[in-house]
Amino acid sequence: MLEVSGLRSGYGDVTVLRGISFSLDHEIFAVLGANGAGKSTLLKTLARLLPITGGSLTFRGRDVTQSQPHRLAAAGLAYVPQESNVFPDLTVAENLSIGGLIGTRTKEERLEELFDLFPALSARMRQKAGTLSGGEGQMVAVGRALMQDPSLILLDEPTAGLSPKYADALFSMISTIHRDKGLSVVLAEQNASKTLAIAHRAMVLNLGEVFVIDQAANLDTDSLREGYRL
Amino acid sequence: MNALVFPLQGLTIIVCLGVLLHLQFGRTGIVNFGVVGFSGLGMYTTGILVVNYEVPFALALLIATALTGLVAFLLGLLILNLESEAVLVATLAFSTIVFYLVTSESWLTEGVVGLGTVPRPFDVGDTSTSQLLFLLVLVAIAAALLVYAARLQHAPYGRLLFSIQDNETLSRSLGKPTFRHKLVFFTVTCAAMGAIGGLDASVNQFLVPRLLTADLTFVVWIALVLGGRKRVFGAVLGTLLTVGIFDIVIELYVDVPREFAQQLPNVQLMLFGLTLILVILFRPQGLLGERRRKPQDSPTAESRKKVQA
Amino acid sequence: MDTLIIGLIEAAPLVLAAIGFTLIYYLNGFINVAYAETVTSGAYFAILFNSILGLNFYAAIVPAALLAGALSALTYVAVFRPALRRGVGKIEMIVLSVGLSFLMRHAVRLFFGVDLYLFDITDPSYLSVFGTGVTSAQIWAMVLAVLIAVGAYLLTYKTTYGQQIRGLASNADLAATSGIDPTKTSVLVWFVSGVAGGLAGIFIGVFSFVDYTLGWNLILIIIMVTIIGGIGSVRGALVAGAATGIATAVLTNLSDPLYAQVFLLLLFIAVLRFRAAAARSVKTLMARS
Amino acid sequence: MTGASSATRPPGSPAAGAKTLHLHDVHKHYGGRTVVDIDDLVLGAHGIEGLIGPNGAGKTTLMKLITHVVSPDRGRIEYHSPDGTVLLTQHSPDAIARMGVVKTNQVIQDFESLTIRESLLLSLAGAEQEKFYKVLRDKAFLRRADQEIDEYLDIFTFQDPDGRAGSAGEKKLLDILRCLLLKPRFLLMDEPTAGLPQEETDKVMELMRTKTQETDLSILIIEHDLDLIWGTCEFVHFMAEGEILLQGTPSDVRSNATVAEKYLGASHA
Repeated sequence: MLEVSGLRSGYGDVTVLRGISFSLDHEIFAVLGANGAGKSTLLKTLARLLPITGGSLTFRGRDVTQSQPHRLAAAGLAYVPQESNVFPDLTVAENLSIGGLIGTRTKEERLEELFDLFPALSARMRQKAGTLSGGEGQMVAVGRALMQDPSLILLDEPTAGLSPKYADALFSMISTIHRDKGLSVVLAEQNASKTLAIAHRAMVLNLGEVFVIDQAANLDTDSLREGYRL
Repeated sequence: MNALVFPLQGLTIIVCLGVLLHLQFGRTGIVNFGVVGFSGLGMYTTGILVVNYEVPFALALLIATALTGLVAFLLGLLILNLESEAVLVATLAFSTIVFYLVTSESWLTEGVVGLGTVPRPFDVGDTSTSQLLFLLVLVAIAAALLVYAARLQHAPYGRLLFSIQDNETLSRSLGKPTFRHKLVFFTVTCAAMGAIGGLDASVNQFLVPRLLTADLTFVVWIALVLGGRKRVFGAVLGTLLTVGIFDIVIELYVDVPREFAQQLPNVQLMLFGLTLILVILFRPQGLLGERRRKPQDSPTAESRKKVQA
Repeated sequence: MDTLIIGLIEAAPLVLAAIGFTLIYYLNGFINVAYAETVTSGAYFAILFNSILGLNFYAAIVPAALLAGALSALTYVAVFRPALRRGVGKIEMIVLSVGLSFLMRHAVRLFFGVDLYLFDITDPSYLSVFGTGVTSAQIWAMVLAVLIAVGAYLLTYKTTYGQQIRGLASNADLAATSGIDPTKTSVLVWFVSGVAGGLAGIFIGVFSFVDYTLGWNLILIIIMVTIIGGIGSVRGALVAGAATGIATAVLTNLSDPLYAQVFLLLLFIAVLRFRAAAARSVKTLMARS
Repeated sequence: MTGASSATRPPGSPAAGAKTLHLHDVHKHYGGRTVVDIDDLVLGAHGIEGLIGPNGAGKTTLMKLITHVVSPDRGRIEYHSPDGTVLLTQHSPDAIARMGVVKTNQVIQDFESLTIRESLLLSLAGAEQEKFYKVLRDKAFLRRADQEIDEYLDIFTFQDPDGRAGSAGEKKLLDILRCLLLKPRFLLMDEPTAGLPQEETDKVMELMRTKTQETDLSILIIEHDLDLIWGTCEFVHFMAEGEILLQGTPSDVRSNATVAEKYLGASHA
């Protein structure tokens, strides 16, 4: 599904990622690491929002190293940034509608499926997304991405700042969409324990480099602590 | 020779305003889109005082300078801590107000009829000699402004101004009271624009509101941007290539067919616009480019280099 | 009462222009001074169809406005998009638009000269509204201004295009990763804003005359009105653009342009200072922990 | 408002010993989200202190509140130095810098028109030098300044000190040196080593240790490279969700279960 090889990227002349390689199948793939490890930078780069200064990126068999973000979206990659992940001035309905620009199925059909996942959203459709609480905002953000009918979804710390209740709901929702909709997921999280509980494999980043990639079950506390420099 | 003196006076005025704009925009990052407002205020104040109230020219010029400075101070106080777009719009609006003021308050300014005649600041008996001397005075003032701008390159104050332009927040975090510095510098440079305008009153002698349209502001801007806004001689080069070529070379030395001659000022402004587009797209730093870096002129830096060599 | 009605009528094109200008500022985030020439171009296109080709005035409006829209989109594709791609700064973008404005304005002058053109309206019927005489063209201007304002509102708030425009304006990165093609959407915005500007130019021309400084004389007011109106939301600009436009027109009629201008400048500074104080708390939002 | 020496100080008994920052009931929220919520916190009682915590803990905002780049919703931030006590929340960011409370930047900040040396000269020039009419060479100032600058240029390697800072590392280092030349008395460092080569990081930290030992400088460091925190700091504040949850020596904090829980999640504690 996604091939990443020797990826280098960063902001301006600051290199953050120094050669990241991994490949992704039909799975939930966790990206772990302390803050500053490069998780967000990696996801942003995968969504093609940051210039790639080295290495290559292949999505569904096509080289997309130089693709524009909206083309990648059309090819089936959805991205939920950590911050500013909704259009604040637009209503919830409009946010979801923008997600529905891609794909062939009707918006109504997709909305119905979405309401099954997030029943709470249907009551909020006319509200401006910027006025929602953290948890609801996060649902809209993920919902907008799901409306794209993607085959791969990149989630950047979706549970950051959420109460444990919302976070748990979100984690189980991620499992569900993977199982029922057949989506592949790249999930960047700082909170390792809950993430590893739902992920198949995980990668720990440390200061812009891969510290370890392994089956989620194989990552024990010691190796995590070492990876996080705790 | 005599035919050259008047256009050269005008050209020197543009150079002076260009250097002042370099100090404001190129060095400090203050986007003054109302150059003609400040020079125009100085021009008409000088003119009114000299013509209507028979104040001696030197005193009138002094009052005009102070008044322009005061107005700039008050305006700066209100706008200089707003973002640069707001400064741009407000200064442009200010210059429009000065234009309307001059047009509508005809009891004072004679409006569109025109105010005249502003005499030359001095008369040595012979008109053409006086004119030539006046040109030399203007050139000396332009030279003084250029020397000042050049000295700033290596003065702490010059570095401070650059720091405000580049990153005002960072400059503040290094303990620099940036707003106060901007306000003082804006006041001083605008007052100088007023003084230049006062001298320009004497160049034009007969003052009409048409002298105060925004076109003058943009001619100065085009000259500076074309030459290189961060470079001391940017305004000089830019003025020579724009106003110099059109108002002097073509006007005086090229035999333009009569039916085309009428269109010349129009074509000139059209080409100025085109130039501005091309410069911003292809050479935004201007013809002179980025500032070249000479080794720092400091005693120890030089001596250290010698030791190393 | 007279002045109010005249004010309302004169404000109509101003509001149209403010809407068009806002759309561009809202989307691309820079002050497009060359919008003045879009306004002017609408008037000249209409003159071309009306007095030169002899087309009925009301029939001339449509192609003229469309051409103004096309011209506006062309300036985006040929000048502004390349500049934005090169990462030209905010202030340099304005300087660039000033350059384009000079080029276009004086090109118009080269072709049409400094003559004043008048529209040829075959049956200018005079009506009386609350005792004030107005022409049918003026009524049409009002009606069209209202229609366009409503249309612009519907476009931005009730269509998927509008969602895309607002999405792109509020968060360009998120819009792109949601599959919105930034180029297509931008061209659409520039076209629509050009149509609005062109219509504004036509009606200003109807009320007085058309010459090459038509848009230029207005652009500063348009800029100030739109910024005062609250850039950042089309809705806000519609409402405040209308209100300020009317206020300015009334003021211009009551006193001379000098005081209207002074009033506008003071209002502009006051609003921006107030907003800057509010923005300081917004700016701190960016402060990441 | 001219230079650190004349910064306004309310009368008060000079506190004995080093400089500290006291935060009382400092609260900051954006929208509905609380970013910083501190009851009572003393910073700077030890030479080099660390401030750590997971993403979104409010660390940078805390530093920005101290330098008053961000205004708190409520609360008092006092700066105690041997010269007296100042309420920082009543002063502008530039005045606070002149008092000696200085912050380095997490995101690279630079003056693109200035060379490295000019940038450092900017730090050294005070209000006496920065007058618009002063354009003649001030040899005495330059000699003094160059000496000070050369001391640092001897330690750190820049490719061309008379050119602009090239790499991200050079800019980052320059940012730190600019702050040091202000002769700060309380230095806040926001991720000083991000983008800095290891070699230079070591030199910076070595210099910081020397400075805190030889002068009365206090330092607070935010750093994601926790190895550096454990190795350099004498005292560590652990922050999460806007609150200070733990304080203590590096080994105390490191072994505390709360820290691992906040970083890794409950079951990995």
